[in-house]
Amino acid sequence: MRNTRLAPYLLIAPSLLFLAVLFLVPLVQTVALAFQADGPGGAAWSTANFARMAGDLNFADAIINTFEIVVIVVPLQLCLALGMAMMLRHVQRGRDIVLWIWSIPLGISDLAAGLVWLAILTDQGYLNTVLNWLGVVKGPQSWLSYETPIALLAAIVVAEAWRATAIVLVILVAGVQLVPKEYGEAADVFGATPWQRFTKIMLPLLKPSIQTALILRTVLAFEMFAIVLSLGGRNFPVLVSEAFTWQYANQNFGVAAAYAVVVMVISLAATLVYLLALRTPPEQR
Amino acid sequence: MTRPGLRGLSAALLGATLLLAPPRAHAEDMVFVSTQMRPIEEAQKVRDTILKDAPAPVAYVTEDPPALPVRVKAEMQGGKHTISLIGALHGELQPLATMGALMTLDDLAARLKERGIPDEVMKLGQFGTGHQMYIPWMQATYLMVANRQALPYLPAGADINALTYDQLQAWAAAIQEKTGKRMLGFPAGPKGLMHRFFEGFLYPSYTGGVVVPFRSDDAEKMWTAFAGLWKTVNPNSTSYNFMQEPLLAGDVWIGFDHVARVLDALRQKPDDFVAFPAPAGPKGRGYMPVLAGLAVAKGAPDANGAMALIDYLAKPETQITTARAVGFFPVVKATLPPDLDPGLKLAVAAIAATGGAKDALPSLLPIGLGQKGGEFDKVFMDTFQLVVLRGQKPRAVLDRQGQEMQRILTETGAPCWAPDPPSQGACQVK
Amino acid sequence: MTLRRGVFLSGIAVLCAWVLVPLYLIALGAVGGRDAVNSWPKSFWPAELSLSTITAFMNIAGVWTSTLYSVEAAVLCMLFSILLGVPAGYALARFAFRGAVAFRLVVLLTRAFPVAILALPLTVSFIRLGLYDTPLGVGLMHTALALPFAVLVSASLFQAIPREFEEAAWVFGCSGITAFLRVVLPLALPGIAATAIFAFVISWNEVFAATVLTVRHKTLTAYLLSVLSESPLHVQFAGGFVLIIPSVLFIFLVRRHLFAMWGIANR
Amino acid sequence: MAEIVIDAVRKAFGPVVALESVSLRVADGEFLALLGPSGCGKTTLLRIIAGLETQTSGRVLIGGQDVSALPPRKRGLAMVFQNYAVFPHMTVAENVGFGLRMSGADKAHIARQVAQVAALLQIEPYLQRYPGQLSGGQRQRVAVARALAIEPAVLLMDEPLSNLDALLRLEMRAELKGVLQAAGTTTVYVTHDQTEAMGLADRIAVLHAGRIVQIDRPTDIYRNPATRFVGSFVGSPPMNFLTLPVANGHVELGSLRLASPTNAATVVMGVRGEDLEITAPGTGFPFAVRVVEPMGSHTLLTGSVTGQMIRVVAPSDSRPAPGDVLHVRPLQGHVSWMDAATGAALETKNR
Repeated sequence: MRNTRLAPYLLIAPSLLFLAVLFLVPLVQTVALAFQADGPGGAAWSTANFARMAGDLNFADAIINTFEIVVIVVPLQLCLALGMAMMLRHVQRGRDIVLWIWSIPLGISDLAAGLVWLAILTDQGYLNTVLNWLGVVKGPQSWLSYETPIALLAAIVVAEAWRATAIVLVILVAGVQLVPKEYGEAADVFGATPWQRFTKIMLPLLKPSIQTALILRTVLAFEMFAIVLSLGGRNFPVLVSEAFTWQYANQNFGVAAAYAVVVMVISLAATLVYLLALRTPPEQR
Repeated sequence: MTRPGLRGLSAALLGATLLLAPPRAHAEDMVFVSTQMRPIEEAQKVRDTILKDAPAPVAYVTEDPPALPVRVKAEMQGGKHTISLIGALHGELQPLATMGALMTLDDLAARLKERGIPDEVMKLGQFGTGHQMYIPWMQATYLMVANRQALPYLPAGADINALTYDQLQAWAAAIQEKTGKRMLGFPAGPKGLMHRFFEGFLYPSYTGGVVVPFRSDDAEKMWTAFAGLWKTVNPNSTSYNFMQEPLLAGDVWIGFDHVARVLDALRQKPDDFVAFPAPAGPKGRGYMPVLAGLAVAKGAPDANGAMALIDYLAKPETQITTARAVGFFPVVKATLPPDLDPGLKLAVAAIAATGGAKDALPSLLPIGLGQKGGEFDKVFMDTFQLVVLRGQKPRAVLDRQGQEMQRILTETGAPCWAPDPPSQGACQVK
Repeated sequence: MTLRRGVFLSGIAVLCAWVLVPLYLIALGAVGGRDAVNSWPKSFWPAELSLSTITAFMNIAGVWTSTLYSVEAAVLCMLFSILLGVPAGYALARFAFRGAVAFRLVVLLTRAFPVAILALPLTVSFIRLGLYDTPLGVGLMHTALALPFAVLVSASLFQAIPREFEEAAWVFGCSGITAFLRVVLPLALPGIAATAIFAFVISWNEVFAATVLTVRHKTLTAYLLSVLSESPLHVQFAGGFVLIIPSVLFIFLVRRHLFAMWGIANR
Repeated sequence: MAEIVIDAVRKAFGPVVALESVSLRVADGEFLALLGPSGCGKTTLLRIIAGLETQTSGRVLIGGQDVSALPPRKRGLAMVFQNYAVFPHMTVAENVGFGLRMSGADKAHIARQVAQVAALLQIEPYLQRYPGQLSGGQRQRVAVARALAIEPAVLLMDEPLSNLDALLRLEMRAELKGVLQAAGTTTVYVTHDQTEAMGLADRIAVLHAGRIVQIDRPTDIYRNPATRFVGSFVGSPPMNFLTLPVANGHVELGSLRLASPTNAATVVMGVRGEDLEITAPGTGFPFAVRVVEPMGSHTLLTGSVTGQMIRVVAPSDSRPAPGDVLHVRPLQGHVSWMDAATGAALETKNR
């Protein structure tokens, strides 16, 4: 192995170059675009885009809505996925099938997921049919209008939970598989209850997986867009849908970039928080 | 265990090599980009019926209005032209003409003279340059459609073809009172055309203009009145993109939309619905005629083919076929045959009633805003959202949004368009 | 069967239903046509099994071509992610080199950003480079999304293959490259194939970047996003259903590797 | 067939020195065991010979040719790995023929060779199976067969038996010795198991902390350890060491008075447990028994002498009780002396 010194660099060079071109360059461009505005005599540095963004009537709503979704959906998905992962450990027959069914939503786009739940939640949808049959409502009822913000939020939360719990589940199940059964058995021998086994043994050992899942889910939740558009339309602006509207409908790339910067800063901050809060000390690894 | 993986990968690689050479079988077809008749079912009708007898094979491609100038510009800069023919609204073609992206069509216009396109309509296609930049293609407008079940609730003495906004409100209120449901609907969803209602109907009807009186006292009164009307509007309206769906589903009984977006309801159940002009306000019956034109891109790969297609599309037979298929009406002299399907007949009658109303006040689509068209529309939608949906005081909102509108007009330098009085330089909000 | 076991099993069943019932309902919406969509109250059984809406949907011009563009972009994304990601993963797994930690960090950092947002400024560069509105451009953008996974997952795949296999190959007459091709690659192939399929799914489902970066050559998701909102509900449901089918199949194909992949990607 | 010469090979991983200037000569056809505790550098040395690791300085010669700069595939050697490294995606036959295929041998030759080594190692029934279907012992045979199939001049083995259970290890050891003796291959065998090294090797090189501390025939290593470390590492039970004061060139232990080879203040006396015989009181030194372990062939006694712990191998019929005080004495000529400070063996007159 004469050329070991150079080999790894040659191997990572293509991907590094790629990420530089398609990640770092647009990242810098986004920031630059966000902080530039057409002034007299071409583009000049300014915070005008941010001022327009902050002054827009949907901005506050978009921030609040985005955070509401993240704050509700992410913990909900984590609990749901933890429960499912724990249940899976006790499934003997048909584990493969159950696992497959539970991970199906992993492959479903948020656009499709939005449409799925739209079919259920429209005025003449299946939910109202069931509620009507139960006598809860009389006739079609609207859940997704601006007059029913709570129901709309709930609908989006449910759709998000339906679609994206699978990814948390997969990460957690993978993490659970790395935890030797003996640890739980040892705790069992020493008299731990099932709940104690879960909180004292499983949860701490799953910390790295939980961290990954939280980071990924949170970043993706900030990216949420098509599901909100299909269910809420303009009734439920979120940060990325606003970025999309500014770019696509309003054709104002600067304000769109400003939104993008906001989303990125929030995502990065959330990631850092998770990294610090869920740190595993090196001596415990 | 490695076998299936191997086979899978080699299959994928094989597939990839096949796909990397995408089919270019239709590459030679002339490309016709249109911002009209975009919904997939309509576009399908364009391909299957209207273009069926075209002189040469055509690739009909739809485009969101904001994306059209981006794409044309990209092709101009890249020097790689794919688009030959462009079909778009008057206001969407104007920035392209300004950009220098359109061929002049003076000869073609002269040749098509005998088709009987009214002179004032033909002249719109010159954008005041003295050269024909596009050939008028087809026209449409917006109208109202009501379920016959709603008719008994019509206020006493109201003529459905000469409705006022006050009567509309009374009508919807009566329905709400009797049925407990809000059965009036507007297409205020993300892809709906609600902004056109404000720009072409509500503002002219109440203020006689669009931009100049944007923040006038008349406008303030108008918004207050509209907020009152909205109390009778189905709350799902902010999700409606097309009114034909909620009309057919019975979610709403009375709806306003572009003719092409309600036509399906009329066609499917012509006996259930009536169509009629939009209401009138104190300053008249504002309405927005929609004129679509056909233009040939400069550097078009097949300019002659494009012109031949314009010729074909401007034939009376084709224009009638177009009207039958998608509900856009002829610009050339053509008599619609008596065997039109009943739904289309309803629409034709309503459109005729709109244009022919004594108090008709035509209001053009915004002109000269280029890429800022989206932001211009946003001003109206934001005002709507703030005043009507969030219940803010109209005065403060109008003052703020008025500044925003002025900024857009100043940046683009767009002069006023009808019904606002013509202006020197950028249109000014009073 | 004890009561506990019964509760447990019904819990499993409820969660399975939670995933499957919505899928069934959109399938109903997709086959029912306009009348079924507007009917009230809804029937939970298809009145008549007609595939007319779906076939009509698939016959709409643009659907097939955009499906083709989707597949094209997804295959490109898959190829790029693998071709770029596998060597980098191999380097991370087998060499201790200065900058390895930094490289890993850069790769991880891309996960801390909503990468799709970066499509916004890319429109400008892509127009200049002639990549705007091409499946290649979309494929490249999607590679930026999938590459971090490809790098980290292949690194862990290679880590799981004992170094001795490679050393044995060297001793018995292989060069570095032949040892990789004959011994390491065949062993990592199932995992790499799963990673590739995952990259495919990422690209297939991505809407935001695909919409922003294309005009005419829209991928299926982007096409549906732009036309569906202007289409009647039954067509929307048919579109959603069509989008879902391949994803479900792909997840079935990779289900065995999904967990191994993610478990190791944790690190 | 080839001779291996290791010339002042040194290996450092950053600041950590794994091997300090090791020199070694393995004769053509010789079986050399590299013996030492884990972390002593024996595997590193083997990997340097194989070319899997690059030495920091020094040279490796195989058959007189300097191979220091050659990649493994050009060194003409074969290797058996600790975890066998039998390729899981190839059948046993493909594994065994792998080296020959790589060298471009023709099919008939490969088939002949595979059949031959398969017969030698009794793996013919499994030739078409995949390694996943084999037991550990069978995989080990495949690994050896793969190495022998290319008829290497040099065979390197890295703890090939350590993953087998005790019984299988004993069986494979005998078999390996037979096969390798017949092949006459120059073999370097790394192990931390001293019985394996003793049983298999012509010579043993004992490594400790990156140095070769002794290289000798097995019996010499056992009898005359060069350092206190060798004595304690080779042999079971390990050699007993008693640190004793020196007075007038002698040490006194109970009623024994032995000549010390040094005049330093203290000296270490090394004596193996089986070289201590139980005698009548007054003739040896007192040994306070603490633990008695009957082993069948003998009884192992653990106890103390002048407060230092030693082990005595007593005949199997000897059954003292814990707490008894016995008297023992070393057999004539079976005492080693080590320097108390360095642990190095001291020359004795009565050798």
